[in-house]
Amino acid sequence: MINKAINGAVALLFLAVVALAIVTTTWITVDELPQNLADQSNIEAIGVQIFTQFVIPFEVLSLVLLGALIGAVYIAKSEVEK
Amino acid sequence: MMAVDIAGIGELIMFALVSTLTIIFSILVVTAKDVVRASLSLIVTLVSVAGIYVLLNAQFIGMVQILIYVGGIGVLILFAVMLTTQELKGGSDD
Amino acid sequence: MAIDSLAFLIPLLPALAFVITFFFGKKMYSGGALIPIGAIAISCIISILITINLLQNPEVVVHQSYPWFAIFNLGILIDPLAGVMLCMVTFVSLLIHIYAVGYMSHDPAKPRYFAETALFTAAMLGVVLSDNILQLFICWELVGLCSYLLIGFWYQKPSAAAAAKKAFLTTRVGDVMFLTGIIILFSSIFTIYNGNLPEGIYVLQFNEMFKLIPELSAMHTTILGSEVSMLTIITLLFFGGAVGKSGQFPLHVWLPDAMEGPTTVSALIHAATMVTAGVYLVARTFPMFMGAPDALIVVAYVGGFTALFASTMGIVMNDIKRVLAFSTISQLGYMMLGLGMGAVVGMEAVGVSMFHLINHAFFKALLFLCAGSVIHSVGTQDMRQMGGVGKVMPITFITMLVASLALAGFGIPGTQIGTSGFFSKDAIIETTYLFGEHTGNYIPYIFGIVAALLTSIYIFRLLFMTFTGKARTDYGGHESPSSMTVPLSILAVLALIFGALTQTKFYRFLDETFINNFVHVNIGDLAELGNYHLVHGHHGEPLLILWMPIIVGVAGLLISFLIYYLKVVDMSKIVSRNNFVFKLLYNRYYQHHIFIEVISLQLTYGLSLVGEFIDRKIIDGIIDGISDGTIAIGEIIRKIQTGVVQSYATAVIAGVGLLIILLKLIVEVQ
Amino acid sequence: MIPLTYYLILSSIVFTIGLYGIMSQRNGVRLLMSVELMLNSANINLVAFSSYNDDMSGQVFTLFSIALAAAEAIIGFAILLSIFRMRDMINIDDINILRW
Repeated sequence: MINKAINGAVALLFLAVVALAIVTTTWITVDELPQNLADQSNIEAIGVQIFTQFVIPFEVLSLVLLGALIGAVYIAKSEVEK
Repeated sequence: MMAVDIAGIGELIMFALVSTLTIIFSILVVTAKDVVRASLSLIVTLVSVAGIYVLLNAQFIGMVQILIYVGGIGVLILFAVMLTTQELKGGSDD
Repeated sequence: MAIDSLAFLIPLLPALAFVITFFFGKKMYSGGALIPIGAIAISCIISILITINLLQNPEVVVHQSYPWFAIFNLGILIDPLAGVMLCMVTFVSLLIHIYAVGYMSHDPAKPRYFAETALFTAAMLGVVLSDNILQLFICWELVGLCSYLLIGFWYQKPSAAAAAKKAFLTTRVGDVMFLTGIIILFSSIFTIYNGNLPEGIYVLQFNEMFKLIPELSAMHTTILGSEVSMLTIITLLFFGGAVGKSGQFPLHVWLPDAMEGPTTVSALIHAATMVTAGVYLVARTFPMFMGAPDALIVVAYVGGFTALFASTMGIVMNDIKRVLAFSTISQLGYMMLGLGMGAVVGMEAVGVSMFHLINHAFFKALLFLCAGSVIHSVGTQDMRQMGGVGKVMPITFITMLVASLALAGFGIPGTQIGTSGFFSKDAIIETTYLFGEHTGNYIPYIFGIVAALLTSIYIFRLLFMTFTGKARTDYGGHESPSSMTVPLSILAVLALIFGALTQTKFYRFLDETFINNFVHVNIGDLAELGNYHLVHGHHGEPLLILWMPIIVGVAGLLISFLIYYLKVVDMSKIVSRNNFVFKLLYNRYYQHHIFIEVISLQLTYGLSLVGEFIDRKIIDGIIDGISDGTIAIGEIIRKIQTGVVQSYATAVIAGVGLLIILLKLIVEVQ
Repeated sequence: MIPLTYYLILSSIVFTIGLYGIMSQRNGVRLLMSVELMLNSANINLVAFSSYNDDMSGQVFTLFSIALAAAEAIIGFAILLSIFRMRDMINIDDINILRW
């Protein structure tokens, strides 16, 4: 129980610090949320970005997913054959 | 002018609704006694986060959130809960 | 320029070797050791060729850059500084890999070992090759991860797992400081450009960073009422990273424990590569340090104190590898001390320090590999159980002797005769003397010279205790296989002659580092920024100063010789002289024999008791007290370590929160 | 228009809840769920900044982040499952084989 109280206190401290930082910072934003009528859900813009600017991270991500897949299978398979 | 205000207020109400949902259910995730209940609250949290994305005009991310998070990770975590809970273990795997 | 276009292969080949060895090593000869050996050999050849090109044409450096995302890039920069590091890292790593084939031959987890060392080498080469600070940081972290994996290689041993964790967490403290430094640097640059970062240049590249030194130095912030320039904060944070990685004073605690890994790992991590990354970082960003005089002084003091502090502990250790670990800390302290002298000698400090780094890599790797050879043969790391190993392992003994001479810095001043350590260590000590002469502050010099004496004592103590005398236990040692002795011999030759061969060329070569077609720094401007009076051409030292390092070196050798080699003789001589004096007095003053007996016994015995008391309690007491104090503090602090990761996480978050509040209270950014 | 600050505060609250979960939970699955909460709060931040600065890269990063979260959940689940097979429990207090 005392542990939970300490954890809660620490979490609240963290929240206080972060909230303070957020409130006291002046954020530079656009005046109006951008609305592209031709591309309401941003799919086109995102797709273009993924396959031009971020194509290498995208490919790397595919490798990461493959690695995760293989790793998961390896870790979770039963060790009967050993 | 008036119309804009009304739209703004509507947006604010939507935001309040969705963010309240998010916060309440995410608190449930860490406080619920039952793990199954916690994981179901997590799924609700994820859905409401998708709502926030839609509010932010990122509909595609919202869709992806529902597809991958709710559809994939949510089900995965439910599986994890089912497979690793002692009471439910009998005969489920092996 | 065909060879330049192959520069990207240098880190890539070891990385590929990692993948291949990790997945397919089990089925190959000797756990797939040949793959990393071949890969690193090719890297080594490419690096040497590029460095030779650079040597002929130092102002044209190899620089390749590719956009990564936004304003960050991935790039390769091989200037003289990086070039010599590259050659050293690949070469020492290659020899250690070859040695490991013999050393690890009985270990079932060989593929994992070779994969991890290959990855480690790749990461280290990445650190050296980076042309921007962010990429350097990423590779830096990768190095940290590999060191964690390698120190904990025998993770079945609880002590190894603990040591790995300790190393990881301790260096993490430094890494966080480094990262904070990068973030502050970036935000300062952002402020300098008023939020409009120019198109087409990558602001975290070294040349762009160095261009902004005057602006950074002009930015001020108030900490606890005193004004500090932004540049000082950034460089101190960078130095914090170097302190963690290079085992400097407050964060050196992980390094001795890290000896839990295989000895080859110790040689790789603690001699040639990882620990020198910190020194390399300071050397790499040296123009920034030049612009921040306070930071440079901190570097000098921390380095000098570490050199002294670690060598006092080296004297009392009984574990052969721990002696070497403290020796490494002490020598790294020397390198930092050398860098800190930039206030007087300018860019030459980089040359002096890097020269010691390279030489140290050779002889320290050699020391570790010799120790490994002894451990491999004797089966223990405790020097009290060794003794007389020199008879059964002649090659190891000779190479160890060479390495010890190099570490203690033996040579003849004023000539070209000397071991490699002699040229580099003397240069550092002379630079500190020059510093004292020009600033009136001789403390760094005293640090350097006392540490040199202690260095000589502990290394020869190790040598005498291990290799000479009678075998204290029945260990049945044998000489190591040739895959181990050949690298030893190569390193021994290098430790012996490398310094003499390259001494003058080396400084001139490294002086070109910050004056080339990529990085261009005006030393004079920086000196003005830091209010320095740079000194060029220093050959006016008194003869005594020139000879001082070698004098203390020989003194240390003699002390060790008397205490640890002639120990038995010395003791019996004292006893017999006591008897002799007693008998003489007894015969001559027969009638007063009771009186004389009392006098002689009381006086002589009393005096010797006092002598013993001074020796045992005061001298040993100081030395033991340091180690006991360290242990006692450790005992108190370890209570906090519950081993539950979650409580650590809680503590970290609470600490960060409190720290931010504290900073908010005392710092006002203007 | 809702100020950006609201979204940031929301995300920091969700993050803090996740943090509290990480610190206090002893069940492996719940730990994973808390991590998911924290990841989601980071994603909210990314999307919010992306929208309020009219820069699409934030949303692209969110996509990457979601994919990585999926990978992380799979691996975490696999580890938990194999530990459960070995020990018949997933209380992380008792999983201390890597501890000194």
